[in-house]
Amino acid sequence: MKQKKTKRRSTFSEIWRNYRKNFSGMLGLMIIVGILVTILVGNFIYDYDTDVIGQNISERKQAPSSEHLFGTDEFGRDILTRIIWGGRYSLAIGLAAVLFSSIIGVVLGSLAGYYGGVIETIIMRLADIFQAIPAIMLGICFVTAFGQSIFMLTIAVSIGAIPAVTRVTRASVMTVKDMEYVEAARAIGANNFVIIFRHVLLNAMSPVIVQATLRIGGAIVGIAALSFIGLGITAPTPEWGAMLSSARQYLRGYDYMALYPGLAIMVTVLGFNLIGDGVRDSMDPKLKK
Amino acid sequence: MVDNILEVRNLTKYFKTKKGLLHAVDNISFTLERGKTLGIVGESGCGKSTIGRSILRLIEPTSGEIIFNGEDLMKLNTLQMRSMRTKMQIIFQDPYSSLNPRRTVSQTISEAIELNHLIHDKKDIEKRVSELMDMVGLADRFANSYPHELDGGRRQRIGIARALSVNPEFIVCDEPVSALDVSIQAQILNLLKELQSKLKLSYIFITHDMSAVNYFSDDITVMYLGKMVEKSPVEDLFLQPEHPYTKALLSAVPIPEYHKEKRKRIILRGEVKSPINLPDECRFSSRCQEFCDVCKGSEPQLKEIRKDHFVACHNVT
Amino acid sequence: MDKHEFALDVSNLTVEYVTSDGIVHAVNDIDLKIPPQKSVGLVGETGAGKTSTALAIMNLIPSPPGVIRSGKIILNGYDVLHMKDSELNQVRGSEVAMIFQDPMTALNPVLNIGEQIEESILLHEDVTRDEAHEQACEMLEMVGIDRSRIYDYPHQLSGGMKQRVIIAIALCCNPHLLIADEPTTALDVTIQAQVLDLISNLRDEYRTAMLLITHDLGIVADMCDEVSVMYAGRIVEHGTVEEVFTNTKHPYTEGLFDSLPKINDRKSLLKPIIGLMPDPTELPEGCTFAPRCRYAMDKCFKRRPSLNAISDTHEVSCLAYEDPVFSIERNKHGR
Amino acid sequence: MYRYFLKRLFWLIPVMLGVSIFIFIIMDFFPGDAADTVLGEAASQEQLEEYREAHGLNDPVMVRYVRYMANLLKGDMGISYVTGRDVFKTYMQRLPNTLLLAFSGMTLAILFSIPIGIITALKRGTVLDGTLMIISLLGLSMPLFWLGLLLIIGFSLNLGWFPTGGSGDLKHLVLPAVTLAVAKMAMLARTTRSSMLEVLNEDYIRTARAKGVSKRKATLKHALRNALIPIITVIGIELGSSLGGSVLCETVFSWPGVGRLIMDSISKRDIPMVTGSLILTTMLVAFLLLVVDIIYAFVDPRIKAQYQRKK
Repeated sequence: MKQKKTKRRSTFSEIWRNYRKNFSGMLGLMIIVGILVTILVGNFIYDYDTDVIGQNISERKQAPSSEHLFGTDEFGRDILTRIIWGGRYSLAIGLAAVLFSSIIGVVLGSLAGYYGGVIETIIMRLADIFQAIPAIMLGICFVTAFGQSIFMLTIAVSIGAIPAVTRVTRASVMTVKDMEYVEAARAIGANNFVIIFRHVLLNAMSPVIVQATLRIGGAIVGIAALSFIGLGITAPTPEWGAMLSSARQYLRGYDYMALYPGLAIMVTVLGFNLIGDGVRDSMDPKLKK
Repeated sequence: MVDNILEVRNLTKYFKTKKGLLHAVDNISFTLERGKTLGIVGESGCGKSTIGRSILRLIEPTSGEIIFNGEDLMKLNTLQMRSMRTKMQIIFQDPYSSLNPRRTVSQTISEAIELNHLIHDKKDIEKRVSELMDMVGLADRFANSYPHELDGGRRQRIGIARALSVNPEFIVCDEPVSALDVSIQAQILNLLKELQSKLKLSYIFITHDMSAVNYFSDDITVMYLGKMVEKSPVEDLFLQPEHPYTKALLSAVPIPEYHKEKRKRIILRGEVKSPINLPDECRFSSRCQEFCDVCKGSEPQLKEIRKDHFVACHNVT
Repeated sequence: MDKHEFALDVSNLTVEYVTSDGIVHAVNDIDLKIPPQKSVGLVGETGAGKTSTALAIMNLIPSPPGVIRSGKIILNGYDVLHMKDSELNQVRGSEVAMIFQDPMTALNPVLNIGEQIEESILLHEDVTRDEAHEQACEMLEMVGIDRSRIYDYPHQLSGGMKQRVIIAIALCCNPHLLIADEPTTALDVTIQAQVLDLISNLRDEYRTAMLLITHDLGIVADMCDEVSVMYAGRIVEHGTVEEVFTNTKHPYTEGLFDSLPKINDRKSLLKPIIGLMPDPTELPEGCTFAPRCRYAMDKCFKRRPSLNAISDTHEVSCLAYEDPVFSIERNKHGR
Repeated sequence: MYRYFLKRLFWLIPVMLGVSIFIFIIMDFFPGDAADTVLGEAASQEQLEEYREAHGLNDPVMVRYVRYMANLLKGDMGISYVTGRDVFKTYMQRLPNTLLLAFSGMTLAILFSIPIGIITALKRGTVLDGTLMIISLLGLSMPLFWLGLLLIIGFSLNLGWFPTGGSGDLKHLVLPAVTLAVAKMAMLARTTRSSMLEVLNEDYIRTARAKGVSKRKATLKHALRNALIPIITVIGIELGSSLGGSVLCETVFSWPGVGRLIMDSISKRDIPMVTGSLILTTMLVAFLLLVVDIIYAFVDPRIKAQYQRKK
């Protein structure tokens, strides 16, 4: 009989193999890597005090030119520089917010899904309550009540997503929990700890990861939105949403001021959405042919 | 003196559902002699899988006694039960959902050895795993494969190796070949038979396939809607089935032989009753070809009509 | 003789699926003929290409990734592979109808069963809605379901009843050919007997030819006149049921029989076929069964056998028969 | 059906209680209180304390909550600190504007997105599919408030077709509605497409095709109705979010709706107004989702059957 090769291949490399074939996913990855590199380089070539927030009245409101590619704002600051510098807030808070909501949601969802009963009822009713309040209102109230620190902003952006993560995790854990291999593990003497971590959680994570990647874009828009209505990162710190907010006063005549920060948000979010789609396609066995 | 490895008395499992009590297994008793195979046959929803899982207490029975090697399993606590499961194991039907997709073949097989601290030395565990793989006919090169890279037959072999890894005396085989192709089915059935004589295993063989159970079992019980309707040594049952359901079941099995005339078959009419909130009457009455007034009166009990041949039917005496 | 010699005449059919892992050779150059009113069984294991054959006959191969590479399919005179979509829609359901494997998913969950039967009647017959409804009721009674259940939705029916509704849909326009793709695999044995009984009665009544796809040789013995055994996308043996069952020629067919436990002889040992079916993306060069065949010779690995006639009705695709004295064991020891 | 509706309505009570408690607690953390707002910065410490004592502001939060809820049950949501007007009446004056915006945006989105979703699903893998999906991904990635600004720049400032903001005649509605519609359109088109793709692979589509149903009819009659359930869910959620989360759109276009009301009240620390508005908005959204649940039953007989069995 012909020897059939069986390569040792972990699930992670399997997913990566699928992902690499996904054109839009790779495009998204390239966009995000590009943005990260730009931010990193910007960190070294621009000085925060002089280049980013330093005012230069003589160069106020200059339209885009070869000297200032994206033009300058009402204080004469170079918009491109501020966009590059501002990216760190959007990315850091966006990623942190998704991480935070995922961790909390996964823990709650797993508890609800695995144990059921009273624990499940309590967690799911709480999720009902938090989901009933529109996410953006929740964020606004949270920041108003607890202040506009970066930490609070992260929580404000993520809090609205926790019920959704909890639900997805719970559903996935419940499906996996009923698989025969979990029963088999019990039959060979595995305790709850082994069963939850080795057999249930690892296998229940795909939909959660997919959902998390798809949510990064939303979180970035979330932080920009809070800044836009004046509740996020405040002047003079360059944040994309805050830059748009101040550009509102100069729409007539200086529309470029509102153009580029928004473009930055869109490209970043697009990048993450593309990655999210790619991850979904490469992880979802249903779409595999 | 007969050496019984397993004795089940009045095993009952009800599930609570929104619509009422679901009678999955109703007052079942049987014994299994050491080294023998007991076949449990029945169609979907008759409770045969619930019996298998209840014996290992993977499902907590509602009531009854399960006496394994002289010890009542129902009296054991969780920890004692966990160590008892090194003596008793289960092989599942679906070779796809019964293996953790993120664990390699060797990880799956060695897990039970590690969890139960049967062997401590890493090298020895490895040796044991390759010994087990050899025993079930899996080439060593698959040790690091993941289940999705293998076909159904090989996966089922992994499941068998996992069950054997703790040196059990008794294995519940829950439809071990139903999901496999004909040629692979024969491979697995032969493997299980070979292992039985080599390792002196006792089996409960759960299936809906009458030919397979005939080939594989010594004794047989036929289930219908959670109840045992007939129980006998295999030869006797196939030669002289007594319960109308068993008769219909046997006549319904297509036989792969050329026959000029169309075979006469018992075609059942009617629908299977709902297993929820059953009235006190024969459960098969809705489909029975020999239905009469007595059947509505009460539920028939198992009676011994010949030596070792039990039937639960009002019309059989 | 009818105006057409065959209810179905398939020749040189090749179906492939183009996937990222390579080209799946599902059906490789097969011929299949069904005389009017006859019933032919197509037997094989998972992945043998049975369902692809059936879908190709309906010209319903999902594309992409499926491609019908070559072949000719003449269905009661209609050239199925060279017809316009609108003409095809007229043929499907009225000339040829299909029963699918899984009754649980084959009915539309949001339409009641009456609507689903009527739809077919309205498409193919010149009747009013009321007449179609009446016909649907009659069909329902014909398959043994009370007409009062015509407004039921699929989820209200048991598996056996759903399959009967599907049979009603298939037969309501009196097709010349019925394709039944594993019609009872998902059902319990006693329900299977009911459904098979119903199919064979209705087939007699409507004089429909049938292609019965199954993995169960027992069902073939009960239901068919002729049988084709399929392995890795090829037909390896074809003959009347009597010939194939009592004078088995192909080693694979022999292996299938030997793998089955005999219900009336529990002592006989099972002789499984060793190994596995080849990967359909990389079929072996010679005979596709050679790697598993216990009679295989050197030439079997190099040369691909073709389907050769042994008698008027019996054909086998095996190089061993180039040696006139060769015979397989199953027939040496009697049945 | 009817009883199920009542039962679900009854279920809302504990959820709404939880929501109100949560809102009340978080309001307690808001900087400043009624005394600060009403008396202004000039007030002395004594005056502030006096006011707090008189209005029960120094009571524990739970005591104040119970008092608030007791009033609420009498239909009294309190009086705005800033304008001195009744909270409920003020909210109800603003609500029609928000409803108008949300529903017109949603209608616009549905009209375009569902056909787009169906077409892209049917033409999967073609250039048309690719182009439409890239456009919808762009729509999804575009922050709503930025799109609003772009529309103002383009259609108000440069072309002068529509006013930059405010409300009044139909012209005022166009830009905010389009803004709101774009993001939802993207979301809905993608949902429709994936839901259709899933359904088109189902066995019953094959059954329909096998009995001679044309591809077009199989799609529109057999597939769409089955694909509708996730689509309805998304419509419900999006409609809910545009009722509660229209803050951004209303801010960009100075649209006098509920979102702006809440934002203004928050910035003025008008706690009764914020509390009342949030509770009312949440109730509205919850009720909307309930209606969505009821709509399911009309689309899917399986769900309907579940309801009926629970009688």
